[in-house]
Amino acid sequence: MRERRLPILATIAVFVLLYALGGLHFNHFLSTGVFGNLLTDNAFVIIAGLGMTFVILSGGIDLSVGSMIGFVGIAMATMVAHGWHPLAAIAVLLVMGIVLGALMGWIIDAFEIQPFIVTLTAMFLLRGLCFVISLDSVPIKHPFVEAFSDFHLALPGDGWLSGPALVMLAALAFAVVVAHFTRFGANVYAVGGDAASALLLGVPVRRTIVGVYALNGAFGVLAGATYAFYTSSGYPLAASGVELDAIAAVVIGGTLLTGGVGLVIGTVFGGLIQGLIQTLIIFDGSLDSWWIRIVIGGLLFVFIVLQKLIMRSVTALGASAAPG
Amino acid sequence: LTIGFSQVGSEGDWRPAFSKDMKDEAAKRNIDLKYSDAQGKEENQLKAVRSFIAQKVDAIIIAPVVVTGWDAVLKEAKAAKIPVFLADRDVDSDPSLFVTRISADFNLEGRLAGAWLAQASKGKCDVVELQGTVGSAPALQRKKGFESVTALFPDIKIVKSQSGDFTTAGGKEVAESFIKATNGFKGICAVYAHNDNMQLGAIQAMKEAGLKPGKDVLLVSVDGVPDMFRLLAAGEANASVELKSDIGKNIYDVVEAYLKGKTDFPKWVLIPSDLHTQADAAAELAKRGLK
Amino acid sequence: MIPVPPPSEPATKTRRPLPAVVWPLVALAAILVVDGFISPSFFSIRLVEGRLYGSLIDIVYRGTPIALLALGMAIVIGAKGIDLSVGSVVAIAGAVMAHFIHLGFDPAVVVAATLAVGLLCGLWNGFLVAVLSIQPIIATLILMVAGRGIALMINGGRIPTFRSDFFSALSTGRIWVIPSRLFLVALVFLVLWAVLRRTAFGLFVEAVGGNASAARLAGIGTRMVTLATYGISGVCAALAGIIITGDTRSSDAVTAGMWSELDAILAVVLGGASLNGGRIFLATTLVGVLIIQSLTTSILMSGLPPEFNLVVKAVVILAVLLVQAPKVRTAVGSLVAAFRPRRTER
Amino acid sequence: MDVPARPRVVMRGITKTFPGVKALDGVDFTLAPGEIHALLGENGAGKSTLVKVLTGVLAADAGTVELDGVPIRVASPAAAQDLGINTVYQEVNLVPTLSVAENLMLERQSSRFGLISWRKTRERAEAALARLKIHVDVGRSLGSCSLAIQQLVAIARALDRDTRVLVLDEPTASLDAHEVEGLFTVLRDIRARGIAIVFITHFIDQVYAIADRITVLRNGRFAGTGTIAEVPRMRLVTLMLGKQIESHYAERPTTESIDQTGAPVIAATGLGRARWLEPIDLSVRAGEVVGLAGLLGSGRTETAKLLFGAERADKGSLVIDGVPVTLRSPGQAIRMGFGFCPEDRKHEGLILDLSVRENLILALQCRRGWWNRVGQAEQNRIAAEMIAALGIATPDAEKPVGQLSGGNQQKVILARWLAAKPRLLILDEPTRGIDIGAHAEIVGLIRRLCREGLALIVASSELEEIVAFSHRVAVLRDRRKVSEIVGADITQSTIVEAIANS
Ligand SMILES: Nc1ncnc2c1ncn2[C@@H]1O[C@H](COP(=O)(O)OP(=O)(O)OP(=O)(O)O)[C@@H](O)[C@H]1O
Ligand SMILES: Nc1ncnc2c1ncn2[C@@H]1O[C@H](COP(=O)(O)OP(=O)(O)OP(=O)(O)O)[C@@H](O)[C@H]1O
Ligand SMILES: [Mg+2]
Ligand SMILES: [Mg+2]
Repeated sequence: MRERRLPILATIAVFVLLYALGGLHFNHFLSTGVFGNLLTDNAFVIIAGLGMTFVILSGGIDLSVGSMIGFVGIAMATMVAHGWHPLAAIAVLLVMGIVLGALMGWIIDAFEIQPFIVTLTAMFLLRGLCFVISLDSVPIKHPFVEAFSDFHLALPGDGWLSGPALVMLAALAFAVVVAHFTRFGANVYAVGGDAASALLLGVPVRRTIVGVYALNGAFGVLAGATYAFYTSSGYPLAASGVELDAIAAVVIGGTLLTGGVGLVIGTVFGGLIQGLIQTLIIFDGSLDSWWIRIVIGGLLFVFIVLQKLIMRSVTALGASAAPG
Repeated sequence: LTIGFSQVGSEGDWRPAFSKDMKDEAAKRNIDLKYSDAQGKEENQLKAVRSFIAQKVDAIIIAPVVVTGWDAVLKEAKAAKIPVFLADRDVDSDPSLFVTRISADFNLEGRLAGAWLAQASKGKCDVVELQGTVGSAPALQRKKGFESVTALFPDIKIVKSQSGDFTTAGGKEVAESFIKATNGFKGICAVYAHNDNMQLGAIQAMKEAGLKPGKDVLLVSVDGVPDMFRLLAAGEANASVELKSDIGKNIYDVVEAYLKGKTDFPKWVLIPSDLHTQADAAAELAKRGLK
Repeated sequence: MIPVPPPSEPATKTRRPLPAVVWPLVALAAILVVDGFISPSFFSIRLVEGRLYGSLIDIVYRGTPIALLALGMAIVIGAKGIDLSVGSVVAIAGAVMAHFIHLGFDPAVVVAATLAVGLLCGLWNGFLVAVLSIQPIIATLILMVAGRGIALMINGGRIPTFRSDFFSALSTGRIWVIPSRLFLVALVFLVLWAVLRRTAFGLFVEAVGGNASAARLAGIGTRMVTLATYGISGVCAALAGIIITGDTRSSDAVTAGMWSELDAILAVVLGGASLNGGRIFLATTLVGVLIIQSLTTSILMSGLPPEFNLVVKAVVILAVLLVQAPKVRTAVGSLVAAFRPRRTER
Repeated sequence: MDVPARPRVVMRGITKTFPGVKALDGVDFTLAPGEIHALLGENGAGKSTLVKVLTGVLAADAGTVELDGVPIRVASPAAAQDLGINTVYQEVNLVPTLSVAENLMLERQSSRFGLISWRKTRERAEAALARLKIHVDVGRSLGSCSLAIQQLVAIARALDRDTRVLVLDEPTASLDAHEVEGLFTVLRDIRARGIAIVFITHFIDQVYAIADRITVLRNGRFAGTGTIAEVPRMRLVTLMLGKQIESHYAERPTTESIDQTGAPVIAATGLGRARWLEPIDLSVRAGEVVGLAGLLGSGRTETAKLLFGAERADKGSLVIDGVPVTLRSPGQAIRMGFGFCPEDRKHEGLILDLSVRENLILALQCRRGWWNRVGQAEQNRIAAEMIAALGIATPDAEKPVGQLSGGNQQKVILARWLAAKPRLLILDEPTRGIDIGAHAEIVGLIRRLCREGLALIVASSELEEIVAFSHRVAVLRDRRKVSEIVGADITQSTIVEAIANS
């Protein structure tokens, strides 16, 4: 068990280190305001990342989540514009997301087509549907949405937890329970570890894969709804490339892309670290456009190497402390 | 004085020039400019604006990626008593949440291009359109503005329209396929491109297909980047609506005036757009010290 | 104890299935036939300005950058890697190329410098994967993010344009009536094929992709092999960068090769390879490229409003994937078989 | 034929064809409750395939299966488990990334309020292992356990559940005598409870130690069945192979082949690695076979890997042909003329998607380097030669090696090294899963190679075969060399004594 917690501990250590560094360097950085922003601004990526965690744990990958977020936003905005209640729209879209996810899972497993490609197709399809629905961005004007975006849970200091942040925390709790305390969760780990063996051990592999992508579809819709609430609008180009952010969040959180290894909580820190990197750059504010990109890449690199170093030294320490 | 500036990104020729002007002008005026490049993503802009608020800057300038989605953070800025100014693109929020917008009018650019074409073709023309990125505000507005004029002329028709993503390569590829589909631009009288970069690509495609750009086909586009002026001067393009990039001074003037206590701004400080043709291209090049 | 008849003839052989190459070709042919219906002049090829001209030529011509990327990608994927950075390497290569042209260097020097930078980028990826053992997607994501920044920096934030007869000839020129860039792809294909199949490299890559720890115990220097695959991919991406940049005679750091990594990966998969590594199919990868490019070209030709581009692309790709999947074919086959006897009974 | 009154399982006319091979051809099989039924046959005879049809892994092309008189159609392994058919498959089929407890309790975790209670689940896992007298940290990830432990976990899992039929496909392949005895005790116990057990093995002794009845397959066909008493050993072997074999085991190897003059091919002094192996002294001369004996986890695999450079030593020194050398990688070892057959063929040995031919020439190609490719004609020749020499059952050399039967896969790894013509060959459990015919051939092969001047280090759990070919035996315990037995002193009892005492 201990060996499995190591990557996540390393991730958290690097997060704290990076945060402390920012605090030393910039005024106003060590405030609950910045921390609250971090949770709010990255909530949708993290929610998408939670679904992605299941997919990656099962040995798959999902490239469609960015398009899914855009699609949910524009579809919801259009529905609300036609008089739907946002929650009703979400409910309908949730069903759609689950069905689409399940369909992808079924194609992946039944026809043995690689997840990368199936979800890439879904990525094109959903983004294309965004354009078909509307080329313009569509505002969502509804009392419920306004109430949601005005809702604040004050933190000590100048910060607060916003609606998106709370949705994210609730989604996290749900994901942790599903991944670590249900048979379905255990089966996801088994399938990702070795699908052929899992089948021989009696795991219903087809059902698990379909379930994973359906669940991911639900998280995708939730991320899309959070994003739509967060921006009070739908925009056909919204969240393009977010799938890579979500994948990066999962992997930085210590989950292996080969499947079977990782913890849900890691994804949250993976997402926060990416947000933190951006916040540091914005606080600095003196970089040229190109340096911004280079520094994001560079910090990503530094972080990953740091994480490896921490893991290596902890393993070595453990080795000398407790042989055998 | 500390000002946060959230820029869309650094795509094309026009925007980097705009960013550079903003920085140079800030340095001239001793403004501590916090510059953030959103790489074309709305979520990055929202992060930037929230961070500016947390940093307690004196004013925030936003060149928005999209028109929607700004209510929440603008309210936060207002609560923190930080004035917000818009540059370039618009937002559809409650106007009381920002001070003013300082920019040109995309729709007007489209109308200018349309008007020029109507006049140059005497109201009779089959047009091929190279659209900008699908769904982006300039693409939508330039299309709408252009069509609002051409709709007045029954014999002006857009016969083909595809997206070239605002890039030279995209413009070239789309133009090539149009040339093929129309058998060498037979019957086509004009190409309208939503920006100069795509038009540059289209011009290359025409040359490679043995056509004479600017002569066989009329070419009109938007932006007025240096390369387009050169082509105009060389007679290989016909018209371009200039979108000025050296507008830093206009923007900072407004911001500084506001911070000094002036409040009665119009909600839109319009920066005029001019259309340039082969006639004045050489003079314009000389004026800008370009060759 | 029951005596049992002695074993007779050895295990009988059954019929082997059709080679996998057939299916990508079938898909390609289907798309082309549809194109023929959409645009009757689709198959016409004639000479314009001394070079071959027509939609079919256009597909091959426009497909070259992706083809170059996909050839490199096929090798990386063969070793169970993936390279998301190729699009950014295209941008970097373009920037380096424009920069060196502006410095007034000889084309040969410019090409050498550009390819060297591409190689360097590839080796960097390889270093992260092979030496630091970072997972390929994340390792190459780093350069994907930072690469465009590097390119922008070299370009000074602008889109430098240049004039160069050599690069125009290479990218948009022709040799005899055939576009010269096709010769480049052919050359790259032959070189890679020779490297893979005339040396032990191909076997080593496939072994590493199939089972890295077994390959190591069999004595393969897995690190060197991994480094080499990414290096090759980097050089291929630099070549694609030369073609793309030479095409428009300008280096656009932000959009050059944008999302092309996905097209390249898609081409490799359409060519029949598995992202789980272990096999390299160079020739069918090119067929995959043609499928993607003919799709793009047909959408452009068809006059469909651009908002439908992606939906059409998605539907067609899904159809192609399903046609190619062996499982679908067996399922369809058994369905057909289930219906056939009834018909004969009647 | 005395089929008991009510058989538990009746399989009739089972036929299964793979592309290019007819693995099963109208096979009948009957299994009674309360019996241990040995299913025997050469490598590739179709044993595993028959079992997989029974347990729902493979769908048969033809034939029927009845369980307790009811015709069944088993659609999946999960369905088989629900019917009470539990299986230990030939290759360890557990999930290496999961912990031991998670593997044991997959799909049967204890839950409370609908959520899994990991504490209870772990306790049950520990209890299940305790019944087999295994004590491991059940929280440890399975992949970090030795192959033997993995096999024991798989067995514990199969025993844990209410079972009507228990299928064991070569469960003892990586176990030593001690573990085997433990397993047999458990098997006798559950046989007494009326459970039907299918037991596949290549160890004839074990068949006679525990089985009640025997069914033999040959070339995918039913070759005969009968009680133990009805089939004496010689008859069984003839039935399986269709011919007689002579045993090599009686005679001891001669020492003439050993090159006593020059420096040893390899000599390790104090070679060790922290947490891995205590410093060890070992040397081998050309023409000499050194056996590595010991119990599970005694460090045989570790020794082999260290000597091959697959793991780097951090203590001690290595002298090769009289020259001190630091081994950094297997590649370096191979260029010095070493070869190594790992015990875990699925994960460390074969590249399952590559063809038999490609797997065969891999090591040779590595010796030659990147540029000097083994030509196509030469590849085909080597493949044909090796397939013939080791009797690898495959329709042709282009078949992906993953589709061969277990024993034939093992032969492919051996053949890979023979093709590379090494000077020192390190074999870790070379006869694991190999049928008696081939077993004898491999023992014969080891002797022949040694006569031809090869130096060999062979780790094995089978004392009988160690005695049969070793000139010297290093006995290991707790990752430490505890004694070395030379020449005529090598007998099974001296080795057992060395393991037990010291
Ligand atoms: N998935 C598969 N695809 C193709 N052929 C297969 C497959 N599985 C088994 N075979 C072939 O079927 C035959 C029987 O194999 P099987 O595994 O049943 O043998 P076995 O009796 O268990 O041998 P061993 O003692 O070596 O384990 C072999 O010739 C093998 O090559
Ligand atoms: N019966 C057992 N109970 C607990 N741990 C064991 C047992 N047997 C082996 N192990 C552990 O398994 C690990 C790996 O053993 P390893 O395979 O390296 O040894 P080995 O000598 O090569 O054994 P073999 O080759 O017989 O499998 C060791 O950490 C060892 O302590
Ligand atoms: Mg078997
Ligand atoms: Mg061992």
